[in-house]
Amino acid sequence: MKPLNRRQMAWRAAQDVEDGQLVNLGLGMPLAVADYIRPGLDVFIQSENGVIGAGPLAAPDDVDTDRVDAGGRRITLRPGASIVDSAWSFAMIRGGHIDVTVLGAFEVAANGDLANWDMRVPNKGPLVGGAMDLAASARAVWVIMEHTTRKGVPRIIQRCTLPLTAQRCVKRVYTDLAVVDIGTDGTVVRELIPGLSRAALQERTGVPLTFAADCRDLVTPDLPDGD
Amino acid sequence: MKPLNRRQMAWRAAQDVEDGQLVNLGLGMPLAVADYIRPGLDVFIQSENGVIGAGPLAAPDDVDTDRVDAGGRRITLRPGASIVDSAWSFAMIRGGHIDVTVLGAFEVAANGDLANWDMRVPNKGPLVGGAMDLAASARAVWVIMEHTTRKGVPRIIQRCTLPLTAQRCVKRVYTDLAVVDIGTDGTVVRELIPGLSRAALQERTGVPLTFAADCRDLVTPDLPDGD
Amino acid sequence: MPIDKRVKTAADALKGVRDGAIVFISGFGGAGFPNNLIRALRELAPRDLTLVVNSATHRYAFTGDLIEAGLVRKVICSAARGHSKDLSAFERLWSEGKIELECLPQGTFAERIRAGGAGIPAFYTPVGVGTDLTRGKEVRVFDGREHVLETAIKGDLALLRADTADRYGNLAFSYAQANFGPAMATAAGLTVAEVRSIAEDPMGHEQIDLPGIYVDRVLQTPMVWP
Amino acid sequence: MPIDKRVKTAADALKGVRDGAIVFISGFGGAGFPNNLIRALRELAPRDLTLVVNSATHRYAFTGDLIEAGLVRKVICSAARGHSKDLSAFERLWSEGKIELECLPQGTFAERIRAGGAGIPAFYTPVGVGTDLTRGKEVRVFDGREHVLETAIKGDLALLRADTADRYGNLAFSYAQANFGPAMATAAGLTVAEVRSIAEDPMGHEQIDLPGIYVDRVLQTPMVWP
Repeated sequence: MKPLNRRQMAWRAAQDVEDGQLVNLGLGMPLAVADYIRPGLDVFIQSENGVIGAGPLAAPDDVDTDRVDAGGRRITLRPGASIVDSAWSFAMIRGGHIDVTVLGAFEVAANGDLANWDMRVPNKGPLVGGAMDLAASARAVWVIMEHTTRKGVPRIIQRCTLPLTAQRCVKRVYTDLAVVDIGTDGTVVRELIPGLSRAALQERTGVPLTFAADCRDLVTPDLPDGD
Repeated sequence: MKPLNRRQMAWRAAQDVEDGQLVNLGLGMPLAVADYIRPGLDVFIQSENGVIGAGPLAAPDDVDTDRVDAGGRRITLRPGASIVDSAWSFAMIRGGHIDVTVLGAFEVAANGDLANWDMRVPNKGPLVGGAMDLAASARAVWVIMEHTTRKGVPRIIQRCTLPLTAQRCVKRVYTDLAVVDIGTDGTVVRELIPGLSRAALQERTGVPLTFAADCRDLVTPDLPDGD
Repeated sequence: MPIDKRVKTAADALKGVRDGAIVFISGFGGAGFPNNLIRALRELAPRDLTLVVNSATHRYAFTGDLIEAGLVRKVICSAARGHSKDLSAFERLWSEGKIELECLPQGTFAERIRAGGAGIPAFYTPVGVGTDLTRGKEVRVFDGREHVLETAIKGDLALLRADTADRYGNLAFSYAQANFGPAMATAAGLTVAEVRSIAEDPMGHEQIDLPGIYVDRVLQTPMVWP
Repeated sequence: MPIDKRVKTAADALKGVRDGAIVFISGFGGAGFPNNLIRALRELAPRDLTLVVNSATHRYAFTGDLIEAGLVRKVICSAARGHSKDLSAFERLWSEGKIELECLPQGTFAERIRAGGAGIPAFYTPVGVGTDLTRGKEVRVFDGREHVLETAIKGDLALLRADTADRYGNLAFSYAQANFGPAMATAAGLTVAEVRSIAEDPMGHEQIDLPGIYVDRVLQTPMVWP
């Protein structure tokens, strides 16, 4: 058994992005989703700072500090891109115009609750950014996260222990071990990495799993790890 | 005694516009205020359709039907003019960014209540436009209207009989007979046309009048009447 | 597949519009009336429409034809007065009780539509307090002043006219042409724009007044007037 | 007198700013930080400020200097985390109880400011329901979904950076430079913008991103970085 690395998780999430969608990618791992969207698809990436149609990173010698995404990365714009201000950008987000947001997370609960903004580190200031807006408002909220903490504690659990980002919002979780749907049918495994038994996945998960009738192997290309 | 004509009333209101103000002018008589703003003043005229900096009417052979004001008049733009959409235009109005709005009216009450949108004509559809937004939100609401109806019924009265546009909003009324302030000090006459006695003005007014200590003659240039 | 929102005919532009639709129509003071699309809607003739339009009776828009044709169940607007002493089609149907009317202050009208597209279900406004147009609405005091609660308006279809579009649905407006269009586009399930010209290349971001993600179909067609 | 909002120095730009002011600071992700003005505010050193700023700790803004200098009583933001394991000035003062913090979801932050400038005293939003950031706020159900009531934020001073201005205070932004600036400008008693360039002639209406009626003073000055 070989868990996916972070880029492979992003790759897997990217395969589910559909043609013509407007997609928002959270900081960190989710940003790599943009690199693996299926060829031939025409997708716009929205960034909370108002960029609609973020393209690849700018060349290193491109020093325009105003052409950035919400993470402050110097980017290019794709053809047809536009830019709005923050009030408008979040009107777009809150108004349900984002088809998919892909977010990192600490914990996801069986009812779709998401905790991804506050690790309760003493004295460190809060950093919520647009996480709550996106989680509460996107038409689909997908999460990319390791299936367990480094210590092996499950992250898909009955009830979040960390402060919530939004209630009942997560539709799908892409982990290093599986693709899991969260819904009214329960927590349904759609894909599982080869070599890991269903029992072993269940052991690493804090809620009872169902396995889809067509549950498949979770297979990705070899990709270098990254954040 | 010679009551002011409509253009003279607009002229008189225009004299009170101050340098640098953002002014919204209601349809009809108030529009003429723009023609008489004191020379040397730099004023922006806002129109509800989003034009900030409406200039004089366009030349008759100028056929651009998109360069219009809220009344649909083909206009020019003054230097520095900008244009926003309706949601933004009324955010500007509602947000108190209009220094002065000059409106026509049917009735003004002693407490500043304004009735200027609904004459209760049977079966005619309503037409409120931006009147309520302007009356409720401009920093100063000035009214231009004849002091009485054609039948001689006072228009400045104790309580409006027609449907209200906004409560307690009118600061000043420019009539064909007088300039009257509406405030917590009561209804105070600032200017009165020569040849009309204070008693005669009071007779044409539905509320007790006070006369300002420095109450002056209301004198305007000769101007052709117009609407 | 490369995104391409251009359609060839007004009929294509309105494909899928159904009876009972809530229809936004942009335009104000002569600028931005989507008259080709309104005419096409008249020809398609869905019934029981709710029109959300600033003026139900503007002399330069074809809106009145929809009403006269009996397609409209309800109008939400800030103006519905005919221009002559004779009653307009709207006024006749309304006075006969055959059409429902919700008249709103123009800024409340605009803000309720903006709210519909912005995920705000309701907001408080000082406008209209104590008037006939807010009768029955919840009143609440903020900072010592009375405000009324107004709710979002969402719709099924928005019809706009703009100056320029590109294949991505990005729009640029000429002068005062935008008016209610951007807010309506954000609040509608399907947004269709008719435009003077469709740019061959994608528009630059600084030319774009309304992002194409809000626009589903664009039709190039000259302006028409009643 | 011809309107002319140009000022010569950052000190002139901030004239009249007082202790206790509620100060908006624009900028996001490196774009649009009014760093010259923030530095000048640090020099002017009014006390008991409330900062309304997306990030209290952004490494490319001078905001942290205001906090470190002890000028700030309260911060309203969506981010206040330092970048190293050591506590930032904000985090130190905050953990010592010397500075008050109101952390908001970024969209709620933006919308509350927009509401402040738009005459909307309060609105309902689904964002943050059931989270620590809306604790104690009124909850109300619309369309079967819980929403929280959020109130407008208004301020005394807004500091923006834009690309181009003219004498009327009209502003154009470069790429993502606008971010919170337009909303902040509408919600502040005094709005000051620093810009790369001031156009000699009035800007054309289609170039203008923020109407000058919202901008009181403009200062031409090159961008500076911490």
